[in-house]
Amino acid sequence: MADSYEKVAGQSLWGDAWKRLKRNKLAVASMCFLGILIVAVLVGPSIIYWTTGFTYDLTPAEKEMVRSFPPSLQHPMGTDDQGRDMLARVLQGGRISLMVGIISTFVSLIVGVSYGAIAGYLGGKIDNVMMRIVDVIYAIPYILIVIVLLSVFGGPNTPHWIQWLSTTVGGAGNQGLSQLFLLFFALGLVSWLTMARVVRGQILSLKNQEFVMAARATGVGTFGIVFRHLIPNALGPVVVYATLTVPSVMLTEAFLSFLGLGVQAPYASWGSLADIGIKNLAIFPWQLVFPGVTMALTLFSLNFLGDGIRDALDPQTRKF
Amino acid sequence: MPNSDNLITIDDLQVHYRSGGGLFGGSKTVKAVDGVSLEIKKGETLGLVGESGCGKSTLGRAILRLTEPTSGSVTFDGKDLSALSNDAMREQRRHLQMIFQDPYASLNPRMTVGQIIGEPIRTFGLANGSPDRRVSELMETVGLSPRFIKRYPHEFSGGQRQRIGIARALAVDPDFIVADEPISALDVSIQAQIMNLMQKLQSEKGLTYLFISHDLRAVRHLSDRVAVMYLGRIVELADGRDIYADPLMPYTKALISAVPVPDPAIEAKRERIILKGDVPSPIDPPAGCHFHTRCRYAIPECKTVVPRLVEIKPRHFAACIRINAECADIDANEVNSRGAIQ
Amino acid sequence: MSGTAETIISVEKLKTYFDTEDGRVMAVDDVTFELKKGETLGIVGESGSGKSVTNLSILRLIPEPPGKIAAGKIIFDGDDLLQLSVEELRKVRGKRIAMVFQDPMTSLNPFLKISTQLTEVTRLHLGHTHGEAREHAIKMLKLVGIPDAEVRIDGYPHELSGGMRQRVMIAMALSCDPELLIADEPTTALDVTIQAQILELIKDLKARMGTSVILITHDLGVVAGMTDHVIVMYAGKIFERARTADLFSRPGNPYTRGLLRSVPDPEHERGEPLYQIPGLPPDLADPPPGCPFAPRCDRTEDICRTEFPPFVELHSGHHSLCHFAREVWEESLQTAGVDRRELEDIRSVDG
Amino acid sequence: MLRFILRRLLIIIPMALLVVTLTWGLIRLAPGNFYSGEKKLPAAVEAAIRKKYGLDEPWYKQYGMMMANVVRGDFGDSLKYPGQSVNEIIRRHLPYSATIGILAYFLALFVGMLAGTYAALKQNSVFDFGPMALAMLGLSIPNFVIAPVLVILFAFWLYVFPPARWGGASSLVLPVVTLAAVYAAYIARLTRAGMLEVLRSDFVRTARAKGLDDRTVLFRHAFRGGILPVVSFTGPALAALLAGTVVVEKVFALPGLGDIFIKAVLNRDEPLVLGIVAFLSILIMVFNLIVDVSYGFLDPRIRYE
Amino acid sequence: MLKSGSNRATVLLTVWLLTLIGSGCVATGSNGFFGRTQPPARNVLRYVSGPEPETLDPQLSDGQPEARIQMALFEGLVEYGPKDQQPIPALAKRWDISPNMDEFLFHLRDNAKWSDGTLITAQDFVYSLRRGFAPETISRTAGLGYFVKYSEAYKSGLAFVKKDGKFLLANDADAVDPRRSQRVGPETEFNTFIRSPERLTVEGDEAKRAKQLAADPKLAEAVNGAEFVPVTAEDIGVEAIDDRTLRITLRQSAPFFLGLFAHQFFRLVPKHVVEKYGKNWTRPENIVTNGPFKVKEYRPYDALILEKDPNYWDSANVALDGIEFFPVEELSTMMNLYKSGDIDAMQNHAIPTSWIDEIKQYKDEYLNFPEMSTAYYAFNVTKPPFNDIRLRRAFQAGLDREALSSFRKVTQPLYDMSPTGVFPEYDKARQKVSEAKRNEKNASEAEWSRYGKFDLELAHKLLAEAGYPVTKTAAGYECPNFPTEKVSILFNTGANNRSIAEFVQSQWKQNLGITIPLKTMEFKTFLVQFKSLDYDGIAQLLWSGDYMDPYSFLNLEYGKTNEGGSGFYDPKFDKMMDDANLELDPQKRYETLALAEFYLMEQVPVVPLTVNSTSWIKKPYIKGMYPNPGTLIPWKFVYIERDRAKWDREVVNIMTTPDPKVEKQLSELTSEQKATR
Repeated sequence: MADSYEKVAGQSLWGDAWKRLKRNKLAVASMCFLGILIVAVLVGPSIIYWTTGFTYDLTPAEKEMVRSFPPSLQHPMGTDDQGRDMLARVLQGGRISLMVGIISTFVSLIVGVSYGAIAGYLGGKIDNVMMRIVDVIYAIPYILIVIVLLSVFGGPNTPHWIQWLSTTVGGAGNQGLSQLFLLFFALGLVSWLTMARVVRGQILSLKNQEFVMAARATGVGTFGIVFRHLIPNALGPVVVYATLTVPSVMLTEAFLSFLGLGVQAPYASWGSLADIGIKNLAIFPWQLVFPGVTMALTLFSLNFLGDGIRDALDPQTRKF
Repeated sequence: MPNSDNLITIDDLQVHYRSGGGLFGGSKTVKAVDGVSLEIKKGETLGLVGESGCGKSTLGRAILRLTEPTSGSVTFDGKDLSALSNDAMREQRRHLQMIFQDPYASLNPRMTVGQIIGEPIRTFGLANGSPDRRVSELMETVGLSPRFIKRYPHEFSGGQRQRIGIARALAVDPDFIVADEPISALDVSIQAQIMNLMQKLQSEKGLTYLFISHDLRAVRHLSDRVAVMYLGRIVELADGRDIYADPLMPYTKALISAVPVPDPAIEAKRERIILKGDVPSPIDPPAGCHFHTRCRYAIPECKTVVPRLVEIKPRHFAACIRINAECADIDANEVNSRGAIQ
Repeated sequence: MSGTAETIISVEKLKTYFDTEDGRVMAVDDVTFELKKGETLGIVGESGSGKSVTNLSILRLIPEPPGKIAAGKIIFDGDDLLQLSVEELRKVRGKRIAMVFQDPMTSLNPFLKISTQLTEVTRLHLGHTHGEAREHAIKMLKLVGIPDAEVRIDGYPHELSGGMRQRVMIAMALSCDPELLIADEPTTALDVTIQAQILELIKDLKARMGTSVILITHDLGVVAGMTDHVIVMYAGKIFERARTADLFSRPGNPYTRGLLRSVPDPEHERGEPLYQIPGLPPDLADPPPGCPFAPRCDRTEDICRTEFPPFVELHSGHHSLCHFAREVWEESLQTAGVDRRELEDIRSVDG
Repeated sequence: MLRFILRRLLIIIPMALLVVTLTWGLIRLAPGNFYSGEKKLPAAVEAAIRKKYGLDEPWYKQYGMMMANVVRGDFGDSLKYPGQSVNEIIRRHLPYSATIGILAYFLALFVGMLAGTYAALKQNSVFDFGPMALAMLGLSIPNFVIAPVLVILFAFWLYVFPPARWGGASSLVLPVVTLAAVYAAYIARLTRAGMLEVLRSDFVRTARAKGLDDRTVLFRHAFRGGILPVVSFTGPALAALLAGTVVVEKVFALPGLGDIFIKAVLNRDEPLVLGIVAFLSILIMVFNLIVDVSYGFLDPRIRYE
Repeated sequence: MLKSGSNRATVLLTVWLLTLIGSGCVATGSNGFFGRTQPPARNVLRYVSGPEPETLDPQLSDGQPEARIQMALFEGLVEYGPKDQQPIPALAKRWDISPNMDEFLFHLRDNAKWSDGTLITAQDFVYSLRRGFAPETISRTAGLGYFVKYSEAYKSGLAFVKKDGKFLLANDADAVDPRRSQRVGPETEFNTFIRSPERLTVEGDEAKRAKQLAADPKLAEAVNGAEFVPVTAEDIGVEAIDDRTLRITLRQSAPFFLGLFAHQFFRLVPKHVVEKYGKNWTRPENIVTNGPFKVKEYRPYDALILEKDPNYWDSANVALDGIEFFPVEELSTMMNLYKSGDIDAMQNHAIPTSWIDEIKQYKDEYLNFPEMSTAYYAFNVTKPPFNDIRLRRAFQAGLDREALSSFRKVTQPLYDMSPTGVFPEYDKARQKVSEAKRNEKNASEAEWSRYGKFDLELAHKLLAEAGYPVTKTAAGYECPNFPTEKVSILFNTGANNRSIAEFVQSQWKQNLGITIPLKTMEFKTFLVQFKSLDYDGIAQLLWSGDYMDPYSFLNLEYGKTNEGGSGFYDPKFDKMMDDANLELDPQKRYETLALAEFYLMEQVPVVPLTVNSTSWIKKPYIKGMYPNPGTLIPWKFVYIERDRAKWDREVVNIMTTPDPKVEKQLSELTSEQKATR
């Protein structure tokens, strides 16, 4: 009987934000770029391999080809010192850089959101202690953490679960990859701190909102309040911050590469490519230009996308 | 004064909380509710008026234990709510509901109307059959088209949102509803709609209301009895008719006089009692009678003696040392008291 | 209070719109009114009716974009404010036309001392020296009834209560002895007892300084005691314009009548339902054809839904935007128990 | 207020000690030690080293000794650079980092606030999008890419600034600009957002209604509120800058603390690492405190809330 | 609309930046030199020495950057020759060596002074060496001097064993070795003691000794009831015969040992200052030096500024007024400083690999000469799979080292443990041994030229023998059986290691069909894994010789716990090495060593990769600076030539182009020593 009339589906705030986001040309351009990039990074290396036979780690057999050539038809981005195709390397590097960014952000999302939400919701002394812990971890140099993680877990005594993870997820029984996972893990481990702060701040302001009290008034338990009411409402800033964490983690990885602690050869990330490129800037500029520009454009897009999502989620900034 | 007619009995309820003190200050104690005793009878509407910051919302929340009272007790239907465990209290919430002031902040923006109204139904497992159907019924009850069941709060106007809030409160079939300033955020033309709705629901479902508002006219319109609150204490309590026609307390008088009347003829003639100064801060309220700083009848004792709420006239209580059952009119008392002091 | 008094400001066919995501919103549509020297004009309306935008438009304080004053004239002392250069307009703002806003907490700069905010107006417009300006400011604070003005002047706005802040706003507005004071919901954010204080203050100051006032409010009660003329706005349009007494006793528009009736009357017995205007105000980005009030009106006829209503003059100075203005007015007259002849008398007395 | 500052200062001490403890644990977890090198050490020498530095004691004794020293504020001598005390190293190299950092911060502040304010005033125009796109670029390019580009431009093409090393004022230009770029970008964005919010506020409308001209409105009324986000950014940013920025110091071969710190970590120079970490964490916390206090001065509301 | 405008702006900006970067690379220096080339206004050399020196104390430091700085500040008995790094007279104006090369008699200069004017005497040397060998002195390089008699015992806190009033001897056979009796210089009481047969030493510390004796019952029995006399500073083989004569006695003959006296460990430290200031003696305000330069200003991590020391005995011949050492680690930063003319020269290996093609063109500046330093890959012979010699051989044969060194550009392929091209006499001996072995094995010239080198067939054959057959596919080779997950190439994050590893990886992938994963470790972590043989398969090491002798390299695989990193131990090889050191005739000794090396290389504990080269540049106006095998520059020969016509040109020939100034200076220096010969 109640179905005799048609129910009008509402536009959720997310849907609304999506609508607004679609109107933001820069954000759309960024999304398009990122979309294309992701596709390129996923299928690009295979296409290159099928068409030309180049892979990211293929050093030409001929001695005289083992040097850096400028861009040409055969190698649109030139080759690196070992005569390897830069295009293939940039795409492969993209895989790793994006993976570093995304996986670390994922770690930071899981740890940061739950930590921040717990601290914020419990409040009082527990909150105080939890946040002081964050402060303390903040003060510990992350490069020390990275070194310890890479060395303690990266040696032949690598725990089984890391090896298992790298073989199942990474697709190869490869120590280079397992180190890569440690790197993701290490970066995620330090990038959750800000996320926890962001979430805690959100939860603190949300938990005094009337709708939370309303939920309590209607008998909703703590679990329901945290997961149905608080977290979904804190997700806006979390999503924004997550979008911005990806570029910042990528920059951190680039910095680690700069220190020589980044990904393992022959894998490359944009950071390690850029690092090599810089050293060769005066002589083989294409070694920096291509990975550098791709990376800059990606970060650019991610930043713009983050801005766009922020604007879209917070329509007030655009109200008159 | 236990009375079987009473649905709610509040006994010397106190809510104190520490004010954070901001960045540099030490924390201070705010006595938001400072020893309130009230009874609310089954089926009646008790109006609660007062200026902002007088503790009326805190009182409303403390009754439902949404704010934990510092001391005192609230008895609902013979059960002492303040003694219940959290789980037991949650069970009681299906009998005690609340309507909130801000129709924008009180609805979770990430949930659809159906989810918002359906949440308490699911929590208490009340639906026999589909919760959606019950939600649809509720929506119709409060005058919303059930077609909008899948819409989100931000797609509604303030009045409609307030209806959603009411529907949510009704979802558990409560006995008692605290309506915390339900109309103050609404436009004039919408206020009447909501008031009529609340009245209609009361008569249909036999609800008991605690109606909190700063709008004396609205309170008077909806309430059987009215309590006037000032800085955490009830200063006057009487039937709605009496309090408007024959206010005893100087504060109540000023309050009534301050409300502008939409009639130029009356406005032109009437003489207002303009109170001097502001409501003092609840962090450090004046000693004695809180109102003495603004009261033109204040005498030195008012600064020291805390007045008790006493029945001055039948069913008409007031808390002022300068009035009593013998002489309820403070204006008439003036000379007397002066003499008394000497 | 005389018809011969000169007009201080006249607004003619003012149109202001905002471009929003949902489309163009005509916030003020074809608004015309005038105000005579020394008089008080009340503008009443619900939120979104365009009353505030009208007044922001007078001093061209509409944020552009997204807002835009599309058409109209605002004649103030012979000049069209809409045509003045920014420099010239600045000399009018604060000096000759002053404004008091709704929320005294956000309208006063929280970062600046009260003295700074008060003295900067007089130093700018009256050329006061620092000392003069301060002295003047203290005088103004005393005038608006702030105790310990000499001490308070060096405080910050947040150290004051809401009522006191609003007094500071009023002192600031009146510092340069403006010819016109626009008070935009000056008491909405305040408690009733404080509202009474502030209204009393405005009344008192007006009497003393002879300033003309435009008082904007949503509370019919406030205008009843304060104003000479009232404009009722709805959906960006003027629905009714009349002398205050006329409007309250003999409303000529179904909307005004509805508003008046929906206010709870303390004399009423409890339990009787209030009169209620059904439905919601229209979406200004997508207004209904015909009369914007038609969907909620208790005497809607077909014409209301299709044709925009005329602005009918009911008698001198009393206009109403309604297809059935005259009928409504006659009904009101009957309810009020006033017959036609009596009305003619009123008119002749007004001259 | 004083009590507040005192309380905050007091909590800094246990927190710094906690940071030191954790860092100590991490160094101990990290493989290798300061004396290991490519060439094998004679066993006797290794034994002498272990004895000299107490490495042959049980770990809790070593920890206790370390803590006792740290509490006294004496971190001892660097292991890698014998004869140089940690305190001396920090004292000696802080000025380098601080000079560059402070200059960079002021440059960033100047450029960023100028661009941000201008963009906010001309919202949604080319003058808004232009500087903001540049700012975004600044945030998107790692500074180890900016640095060599600047070097090529100014050191080799124009031969106006030296490409590296600490020298006269001209040698500071490139590192300062490199360092400032990302901060300027950040500040520009913060300023813009803050100014936009303030410019929309009621009190700015009041100021305009008073007839004030745009400049007065901007500088007297809007500015203080608009830069609040920049102020809260200043704490961590300035602390980071004072502590030195590894990349810039490495690329420009500057004797700043940041680079020394990274080297100390790689060298497992425990006292130096602990000293710098303790110093930095205290610095960060003190700066946060200063920001909070100055926030109170900028925003009078906070003082009494 | 506006937004698309800003999009366009972004694109424009990016394009502009690209152009900037793109065109930046074309920039080259003026008139055929790299970057700005003008002699500095002051007569001061600006040199990048590498990382910040750990300390100025010559006995405590062990790195090359420190060595270079200490060569300017401190002098020892001898100094490295500018071109060949062979010892030339320094504080010792001449010396005599005992016939069996185990005793050195140095005649010191009369006019040698400390920078504070104090005269230098033979006692100073005695003090320095005793300090260096003292157990409490943490000198990492002290091990180099362990040839000095009883120095190791002293350092390790050992004790002599005195039984029945007589000291027990280490080896009874020694007592009758006739060669032991030939001393140089006068007979003294000390000399009689020090030349007497080597005494037995045991742990000095009681607890440790108990442990030692428990493990060695035979020894325990021998020392039972004996008295233990700790070895003291006075017992080591250093003796000041008089103020101007110093005698150093070794425990065995070491023909190369004279060159070691130029090592920083043997440079002189000022007793009077060290004793006064303790660990603070090297602070710029306290330090007293004896080299051609002294400290003027020291700003750690920024600059170490030296000025000419007027008290230096040969200050007349010191051409520069001062040297400024800049610590810089980033190679590109170094190159930038060089290019912009802010430095005049820099340490070796300073040119990033990828720059070399470009830098090579600057023929007046680029110095690429073989270095006493090698790169090799060690196999972990203690773990499968590389405990199988067939696999080690296969991997060696599967690596084209010619290709590697042409890829590395600055290196030469290496097939031996010790570098080629650095020790000319040894190279000859090696050649001779190789010929003999060819004859022994009846191999043709062609066959022999491939022996131990790139040989795909052999590699595949050996792999198949070891159980990992290689199959040929369309794409190349495949070796599906090989357990790649059990091995990796371990290397540290240092400069070129990564590109070498990548290259080798791709070689083995192409040639053997085996992809070995790479593994980078931060240096300290790497060391732990490497030294503890805790790595899988293969690890990379760079080795620089400490002294000009192949022994410095062969020693890597000598003994049970050696530094080679392979875990290799072969008594047969050790025996051959011992034999060589007993050989007194240099040529014969070299041949014996070469035989040992040939034997070693057949065991393939390592794959030698390349001989490194100096690969550095200096401005053409800097003269008297030569790319010797350790790039160890005796600074007093360096000068700035302001006459463009006399600038160094075509520096490939720098070693053979005589510089009259340097030649004269050298011949004056060495004349006295030569005269005594």
